Amino acid sequence: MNALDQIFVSLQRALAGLAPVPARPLLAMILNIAGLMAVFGTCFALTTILERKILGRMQNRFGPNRVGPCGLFQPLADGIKMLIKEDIVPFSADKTLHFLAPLALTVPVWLAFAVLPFGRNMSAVELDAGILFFFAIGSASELAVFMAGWSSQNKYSLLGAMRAIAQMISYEVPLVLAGVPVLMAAGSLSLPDIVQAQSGFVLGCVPRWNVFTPWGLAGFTLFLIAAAAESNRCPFDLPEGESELIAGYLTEYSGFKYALFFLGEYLGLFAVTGLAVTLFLGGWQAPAAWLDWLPSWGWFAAKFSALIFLFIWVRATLPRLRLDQLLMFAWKFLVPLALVNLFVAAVWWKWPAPLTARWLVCAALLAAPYVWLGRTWNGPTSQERHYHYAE
Amino acid sequence: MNTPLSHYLLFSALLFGIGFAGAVARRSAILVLIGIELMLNAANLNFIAFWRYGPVAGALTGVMFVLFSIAIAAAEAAVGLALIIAIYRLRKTVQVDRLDTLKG
Amino acid sequence: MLGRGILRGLVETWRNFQGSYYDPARLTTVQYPEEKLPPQENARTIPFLVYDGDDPMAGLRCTACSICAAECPAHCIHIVKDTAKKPDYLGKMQLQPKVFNIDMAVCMECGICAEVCPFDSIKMDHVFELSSSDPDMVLQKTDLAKSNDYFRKIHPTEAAAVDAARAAEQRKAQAKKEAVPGPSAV
Amino acid sequence: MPNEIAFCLIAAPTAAFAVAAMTLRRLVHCALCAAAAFAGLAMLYLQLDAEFVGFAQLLVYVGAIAILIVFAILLTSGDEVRTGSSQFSPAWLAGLAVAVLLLAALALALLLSPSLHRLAPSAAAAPVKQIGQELMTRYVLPLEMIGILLTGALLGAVVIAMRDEPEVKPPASKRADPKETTSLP
Repeated sequence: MNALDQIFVSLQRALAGLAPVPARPLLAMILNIAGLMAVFGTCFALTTILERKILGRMQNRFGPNRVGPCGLFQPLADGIKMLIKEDIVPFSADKTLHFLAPLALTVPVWLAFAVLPFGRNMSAVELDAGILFFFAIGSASELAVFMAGWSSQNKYSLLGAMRAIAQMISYEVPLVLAGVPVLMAAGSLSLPDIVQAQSGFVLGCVPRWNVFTPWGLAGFTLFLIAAAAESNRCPFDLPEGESELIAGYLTEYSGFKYALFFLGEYLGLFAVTGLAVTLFLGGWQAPAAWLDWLPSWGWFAAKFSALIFLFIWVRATLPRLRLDQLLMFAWKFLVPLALVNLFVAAVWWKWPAPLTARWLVCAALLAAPYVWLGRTWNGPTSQERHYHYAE
Repeated sequence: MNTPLSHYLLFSALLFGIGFAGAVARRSAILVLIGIELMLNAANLNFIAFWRYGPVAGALTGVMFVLFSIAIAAAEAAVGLALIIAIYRLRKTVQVDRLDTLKG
Repeated sequence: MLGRGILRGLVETWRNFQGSYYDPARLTTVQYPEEKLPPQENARTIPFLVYDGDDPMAGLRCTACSICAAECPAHCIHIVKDTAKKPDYLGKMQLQPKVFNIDMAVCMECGICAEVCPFDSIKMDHVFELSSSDPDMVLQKTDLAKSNDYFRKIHPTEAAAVDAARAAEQRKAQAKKEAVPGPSAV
Repeated sequence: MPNEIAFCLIAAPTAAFAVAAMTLRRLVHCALCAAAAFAGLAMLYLQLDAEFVGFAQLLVYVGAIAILIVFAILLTSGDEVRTGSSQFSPAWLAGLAVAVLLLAALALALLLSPSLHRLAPSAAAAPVKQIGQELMTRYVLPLEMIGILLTGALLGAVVIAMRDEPEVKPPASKRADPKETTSLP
């Protein structure tokens, strides 16, 4: 069990041990980076094809099934297509910024993977303030989006970029606020510590994951919604709403730069999903003690895939929001609920009552504002429309 | 850490000078604000450098000061930019030398 | 309560997802080049010329009356009359086309030509895989001619009506000829 | 030695970006260069073992203030480059002279002070836990003040930047009385 569990760690140590002593830390770092890039690069390719296939199935069609067995070589074909496509830069574009924007988006996203614990002893860097690093790195993508939109000198690009930035800033607030109760519970900003704090079982069988507490469940839901918006996923993908903005800030991009944006978007989704797994789903911990023989990274991968499937599922189900609805939803629904959730988490931890009583009270404390906000918040459409001539 | 403290302080002074020069010499109010932010950052760097090179490693005064300073900088930027937008709405310009209503 | 509609939607897409593996009603795609839907009888694509008998050129019903060419909104039909005449199915001598070209690059498949043709000669086809590397998409008389059997096959109802009408007319003409044996018959 | 190289590698581009931020013609370029300079400073904080401050700097300056500046530039159309008019204020030479003098004075003082050439103690760290505890004990009053200040600044910024034209009210009577609307032609 232990050998399989630590297979990647020992492999990395063995490979790094081949180098002369002074070069060892460097080689170990390079191995970490190469491993991360290989795994998540493959993950990106697989997700694009699986997403299209699952979306197809959910919409009563097959999805891509032409290239290779079951269409599995589709990402390869897409990659080749993107690579050999002509790279068109608009005449009036700001060439430097236009070139830098995809890089500025993709590079920080890769950095975010450094702090995620993918298994027991499996995080590339163990930072004391890991989650702060994660959010700090994530905030760099806003500027990249702005660079892309502004440098294209195209009104659709600029509008798309402005929408994207407004959306990212608005949803960063509930995203962070939803994560804060977890930090309170773990008493640490370091992600391995947070995973460790979720080990063990309540009542002998229910794992001590944050998602199995009232505030954790609410936080998880809020976090997922905000994460979908943060990574421009449907139903919050209106920065590139093709029906109104062509492709938003991607309008003037083609070829490999477009592919880089695409990659950055998916990697951002992966990173934030990995964070959701770490914060709420117990990271790499097995859901039951007798399932411990499966390797920890396997559990992480399973939870990660389940969440990715959830995102795809939601994408297949929900239509795109309008911009004002989107911002209203963030500020008038998610942020108040996240704040209430913080209070509930405090009650949960500081109230020395038996588990059931705490559960009931906390759930009620969360359900009441949810129902109330849901009643009063009908979105900006609450004003009834009157048609004077076309009744 | 074999970089002497004076390096950091010199760099910070340079940054302060750049920010000061920009804030004084540029016409756009937004650039003046950026210059002020740069000066603020230079001061922050000083605090961090002195904390790092200070005799009492456990005292977090420098770090705390910078944290508060960053928070205040955020507030300052928000209010400053709101003022600039309000001025723009009133006068249709953000060039500081054109805001001369009170000039005799 | 907020969110109920979302949950209901999620359930529906989930049913689609798992149903697509066993329920044909939840996987309605026809994979075109390998699978093809049977064409609808009323479908119409490009026009074609009907001929009777075995020889396409001899049995062509077209009499080069040029009504179709005149009515065609896109002016894609080009007809040149032949000086020689030939008997039609009633025994009457009729003109025939020397040239009958349709420019498929222009034709918009409206079917007006088929509607105005008084001789049931021009009809609408079912073929739709017409892409070709030839930039000149003019179809000649020989390309357009297709047998009445083919017409019966693709438009059974209409073909039956046309055949019945033509048979009735033929009988009438036959009866007339027998009742009044004119000098021309001798 | 590697430390000094790292310092130079970070400091040189940071200074270059700061200069660019103050001299470039287009305001958007200035703002982006300023963001890069802020990020460079965050790197310097990290190099000085102030992890938390470095990430906070990145989060606040690159993630929030740079974006605010960019928004302000776009909202005020301050980016339009007017031909024929200088980007610099009329007395820019005097300003520059004062800045250079200031820099010279600072540098002179720094270079002449013998106590500033000391090297850093080998280990120093600002663990997040300690920062949190200090914030909640010794610095709790400043923390509260910052909270009040930020709230005040937030409200103030909204009030200042808000349009003061009266809102166009929707005709209320039509909503209240549906009969009236139906009686319209």
